[in-house]
Amino acid sequence: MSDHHDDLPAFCHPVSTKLLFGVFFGLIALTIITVATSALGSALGMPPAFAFPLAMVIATMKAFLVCAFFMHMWWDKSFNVLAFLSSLLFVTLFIGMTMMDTGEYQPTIEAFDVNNLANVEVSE
Amino acid sequence: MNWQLPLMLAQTDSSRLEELRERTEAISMQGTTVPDSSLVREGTSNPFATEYWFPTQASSFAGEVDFLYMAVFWISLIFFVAIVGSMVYFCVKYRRKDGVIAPEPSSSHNTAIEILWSVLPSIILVWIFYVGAETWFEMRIPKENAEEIQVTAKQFGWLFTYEDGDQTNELHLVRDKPVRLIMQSEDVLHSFFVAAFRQKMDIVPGRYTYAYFEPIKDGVYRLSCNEYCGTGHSKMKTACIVHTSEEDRKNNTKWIEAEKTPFENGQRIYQIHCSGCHKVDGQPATGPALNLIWGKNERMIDGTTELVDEDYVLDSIWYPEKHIVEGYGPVSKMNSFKGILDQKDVDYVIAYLKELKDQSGDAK
Amino acid sequence: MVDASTRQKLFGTPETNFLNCSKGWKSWAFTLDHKRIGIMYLIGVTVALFLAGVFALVLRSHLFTFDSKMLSDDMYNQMFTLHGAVMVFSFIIPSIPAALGNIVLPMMLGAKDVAFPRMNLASFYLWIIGTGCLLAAILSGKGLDTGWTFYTPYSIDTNTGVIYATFGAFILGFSSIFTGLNFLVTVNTMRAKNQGWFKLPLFVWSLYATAIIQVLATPVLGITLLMLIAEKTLHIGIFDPKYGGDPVLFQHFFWFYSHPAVYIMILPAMGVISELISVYSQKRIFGYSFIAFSSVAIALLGFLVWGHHMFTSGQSLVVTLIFSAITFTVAIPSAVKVFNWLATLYKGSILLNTPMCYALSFIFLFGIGGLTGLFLGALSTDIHLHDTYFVVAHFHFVMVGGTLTALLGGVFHWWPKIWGRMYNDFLGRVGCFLVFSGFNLTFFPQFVMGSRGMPRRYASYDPEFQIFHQLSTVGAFVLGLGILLSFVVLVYSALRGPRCSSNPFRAASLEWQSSSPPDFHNFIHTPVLTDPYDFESQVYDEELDTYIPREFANPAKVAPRKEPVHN
Amino acid sequence: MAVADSHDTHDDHHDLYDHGEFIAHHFDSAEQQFDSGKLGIWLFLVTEILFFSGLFVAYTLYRTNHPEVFEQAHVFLNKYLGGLNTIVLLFSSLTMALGVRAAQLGRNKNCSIYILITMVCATMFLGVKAVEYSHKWDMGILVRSAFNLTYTHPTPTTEIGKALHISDYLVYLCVVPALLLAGFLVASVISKLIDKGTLAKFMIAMAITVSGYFLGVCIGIIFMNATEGETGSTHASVIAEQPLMLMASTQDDHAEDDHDDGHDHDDHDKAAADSNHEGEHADHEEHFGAHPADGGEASFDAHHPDPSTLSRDVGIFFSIYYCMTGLHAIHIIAGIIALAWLYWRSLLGHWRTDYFGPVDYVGLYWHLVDLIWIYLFPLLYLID
Repeated sequence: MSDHHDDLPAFCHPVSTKLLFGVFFGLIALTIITVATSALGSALGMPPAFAFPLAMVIATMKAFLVCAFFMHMWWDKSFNVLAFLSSLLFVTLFIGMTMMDTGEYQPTIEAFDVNNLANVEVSE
Repeated sequence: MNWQLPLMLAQTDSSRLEELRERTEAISMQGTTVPDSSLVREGTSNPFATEYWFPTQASSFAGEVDFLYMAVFWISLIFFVAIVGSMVYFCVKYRRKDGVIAPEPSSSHNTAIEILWSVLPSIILVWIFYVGAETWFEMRIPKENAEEIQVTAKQFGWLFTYEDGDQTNELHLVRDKPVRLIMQSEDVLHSFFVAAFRQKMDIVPGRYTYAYFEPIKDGVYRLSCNEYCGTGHSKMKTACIVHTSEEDRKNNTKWIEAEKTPFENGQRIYQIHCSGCHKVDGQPATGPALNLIWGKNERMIDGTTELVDEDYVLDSIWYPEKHIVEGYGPVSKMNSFKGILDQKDVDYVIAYLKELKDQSGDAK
Repeated sequence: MVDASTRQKLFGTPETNFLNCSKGWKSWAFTLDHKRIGIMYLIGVTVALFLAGVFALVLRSHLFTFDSKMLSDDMYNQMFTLHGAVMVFSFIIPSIPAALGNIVLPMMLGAKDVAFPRMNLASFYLWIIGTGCLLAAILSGKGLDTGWTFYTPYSIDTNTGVIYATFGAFILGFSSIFTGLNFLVTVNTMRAKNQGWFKLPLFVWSLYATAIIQVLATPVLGITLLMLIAEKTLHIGIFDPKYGGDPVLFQHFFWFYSHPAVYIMILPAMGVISELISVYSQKRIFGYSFIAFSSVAIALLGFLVWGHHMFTSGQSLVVTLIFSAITFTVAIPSAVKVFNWLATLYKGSILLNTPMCYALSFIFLFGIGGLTGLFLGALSTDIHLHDTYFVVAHFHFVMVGGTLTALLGGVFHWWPKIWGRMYNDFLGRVGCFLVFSGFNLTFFPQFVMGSRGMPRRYASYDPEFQIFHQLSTVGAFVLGLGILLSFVVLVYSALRGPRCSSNPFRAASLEWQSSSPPDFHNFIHTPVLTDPYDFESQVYDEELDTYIPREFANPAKVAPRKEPVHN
Repeated sequence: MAVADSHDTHDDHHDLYDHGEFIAHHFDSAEQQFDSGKLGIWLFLVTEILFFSGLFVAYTLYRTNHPEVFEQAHVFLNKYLGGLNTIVLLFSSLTMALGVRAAQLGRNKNCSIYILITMVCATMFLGVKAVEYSHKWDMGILVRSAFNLTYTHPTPTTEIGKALHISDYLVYLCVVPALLLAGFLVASVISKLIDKGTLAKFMIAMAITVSGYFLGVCIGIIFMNATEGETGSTHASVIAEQPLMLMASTQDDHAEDDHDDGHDHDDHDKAAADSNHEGEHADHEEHFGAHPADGGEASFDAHHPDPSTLSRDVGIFFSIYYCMTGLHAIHIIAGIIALAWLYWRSLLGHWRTDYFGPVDYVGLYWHLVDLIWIYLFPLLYLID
């Protein structure tokens, strides 16, 4: 999709204006959709459980557009893409393990809160 | 009256431990049961364990922990001797002579041997993991009939509350009676650690943590805080006393309970609630020393002076923000004891303070 | 074949080199030359080592008797905190990568400099600022008493200079990221022509693996410390239980960085040892690809095991079990490395000079450090040993026995390259012996104490432990003496040592193809790409009294049996 | 000299033109230099993602463990303002991409125009953010320790605030940009006078950039008033959505107490911290959830028997909100500085078809900032 200019060096890939504007309008459309579903979703009968996954799917689509075309990932060296995507893997690992752990011991915090609030009432 | 003995409870030093050991031994001898030599149960006895290397095995799983420790120790030793032995042997045999570089031709790659020395240790590692995890489940998952003891840790002391509502700052247990500690912290992280039980668990503010064990050997053991908690971390030690029977436990804690003069009640409250921050030897700690303050005019941080009388003591215990003594500001580090100590308790404390003042005065 | 005068020009001791090509403090302070930045880093980490070493000696002296009154409890807590914080953040993490790596890595690739020289200099200045902030905690008069781990909620409650110190560590984190990022890019884009990944010296592989950790893990430390500062100043309620936060969460954040950071400390050391063992055995390293990939494997597995610092912290059972299982997998690549080093020694031509002595002590000490890790990885034994002196001994065996000996070995190995002068090998070996024996004396008794249940970070202890503490204290002073002696030997040789040739050890990696000291642009000629472990490619040149690549040698004069004795 | 390390070290890079060469001494070719820089910036973006990851972890955990709190809290966030800001940032990303394209083709003039538009969008974003922040501070929506919801806008006390009928906090937030604007205008006049044409151009562009902030503030106020009613009134439209908030219609002016400084909550926090977190606590809790909610709140009650825990956790949501958006705003500011440097170099006509690296690298950074916002927007504003 990049322009072909014979006089450009090999590492220079200008992206056509048409494509950039196309991506931009795509992004705007997705933003409007996500705000609209959030504001009107329940009115239109969308189950509330869908709202969050839908918002995340739309965000990921937007992120893909930005990465692939604005950030030239589509044409970039695969090593760079790999490096960037690997960071997401480590973030997932970080979130996953801590979430698993805190989820497990959450009852001990809730029990503590309940007892301590009860104590406060007794003392006052 | 010998009031000095219980005074040492707050920060149990070694002589205190010895004293307790003698005392409990004496009680055991008089008591119903004689220490039983068959206490170390079948399957937990450990041929490698030595008293030199480890503290006493006083909990049901201590033997298993030590077994794994010694097993790993021997495995490591074999590997270590093999590694260092061959290293030294090669260094002697193949050392460069007269500066002439002459390595003998030999292969620099062998996939078979690489795989071999990756897989063999892996098998041993899986075994170690398995044995470790098995014992650990025993250590972490309590039996249903376990006695529940509430543990409150704070800078820098312990408070144990038993099922019958009694409170001590030494942990009293009964042999062969499984215990589940329900632990909470009033301030920062602490950690419950009794080496003889091989059990350890952090105490995290804002939630409960639990520790479980079954003492199988009577005696007096060191209980220490194992997670760094501030200035007095190394002083946050107390005794864990395992009695041979429930009766013994009652008898043994009673010698504190029996003499119930207001002074002694006050002293006991001091031990449990105040001794972490206030000393009675005239030395300032987190808070001012308490032995000479009664009837004194104390300077406050705002420059005023306050007479230490009944009102002052009550205010200081219930509303610590009200009077802040010079040198301990800018804000009070003390939590309010309103709701924990009632008017009567405060009276006991006052009796204790008065007596302390007299005692110290006499000494001088 | 090249004529004698050209050889002289290429491999002899040059008139101008990177040390004397420009003069004045500005030529150092604003230099973009990786070698000069490396030397400044070396000086910097040495200062940090001495400072933290003094803290260590003070606290060991305090522990000489069980009821010592030498330090107050508060002072003791501040001493071990500063010892830990300065050692970890200012010394060990930058030591091998930023000091030795900076000097050697671009030369090993045949490059003129690292990819981003300005960033390299910025990294050094960030190191200075960060260390300054750490020490500002002392100068502020409040000290720092949280332990180097800054565990909440104590770090929020305490009145000491936590904000200075955390800000310092935050800055030091960026210094480390800059170094790592620079190395990753340099290795990727600046290798010599036709220098494939498997033609790289193993030190480069280990630095590459280290850099992966630095780039991926250190930012998490950054955000953790920022959140801690926010917690302390604004009370945002994420880590502070008083406001509904979760202290265990802080530990997750902290160890997500700090466990991989342990491998930032040890991986480069392993790289150095791979170089030393093969050069001083004059034998191709055994199992090159296994050592190379084990570095990367350790780096990646290192991200999966942080929870083993939290077995008793209130972490949930299932997560604890998973972390313990993964922890054991890290043992495999480490063991593979040790076995490969031994196999390299087999039938080698082993020269027992100072760097090699350090390499051999590394194997001994790292062996103990690694094997004692098994006790701590296994769940049941860890519950007993957690946060006792056993742990203290374990990580000192890895970090000091491992990293410090490797650093010293590496410094002795590349010292003639850096300064063009040779050190006194006998005194060097005496220093090594003192370091080795002092180290063992210091830390071995701590294993016994830990097994008997002596908790760490205790300002006073039970009398039964006194004998072990006394041995330990004596050992610490012997260790200190050994380091001091090595320091004197090195400094003296840099100033007054006899001139040495460009490649006295018959090493085959590219950095030895430069003159000693190297030219400002590293190489006067484009280096001839050789296999870094093909020692036969280096032949002895009588006129220059050094080894040079076969391509440059005079075929008539190659006399493999008449070689120099450097002892 | 090195040009590749574009915005990691903000040194003066233009000295390479003094040497008359594009390629730093240690690189062999323009391509090697470009590839190094590109890999470098990608790795830098990796560190940025992991840097932000800490906050995402905190967000995810608190959201998973207290889902109802997040649902209660988000109504204080205006999704239309958030949406507006999203569009502004996306547009800036477009102009940045166009700027990169112009640089790649060596069209320095076009490039400078695109970069200028990007910078104006960036400051506009900050302007809208300032309106949002000041609005929340007015209502006492602060970080956990200082959280003290009042639902009301206090009457402005500053002269400008009274005149324009805007929040005091907003006035404070405009002080620095106003000073900058004045400074740049003066600088442009001076540089014009001493005949530094390019410098004057640069200063004018900077002044335009800073005015973008005020444009953002204006648009933000208009949006805010359109969606939530006039400033100074209670927020009926918002509150109506939540039965819980109808309960707690405490009308006291607690928020006026800390009017001293919009940026600095230290006093308040210290007070909270110092009183051993007891007394102050109770105060806060009274405002928010001391009255148990009636009807429709059954599910909430099941989770938290006592509503006083709710207040605490709503505070944590806003702690996370301020951390995330604050750190993002800092990245925007850093981006503006980097863009200003690019603008200066575009004016000097540095970009050529074989040398456009810095624009590309800063562009990548700018898109990453956009990318993070793309996720922050639904996570913080669109949770129901």
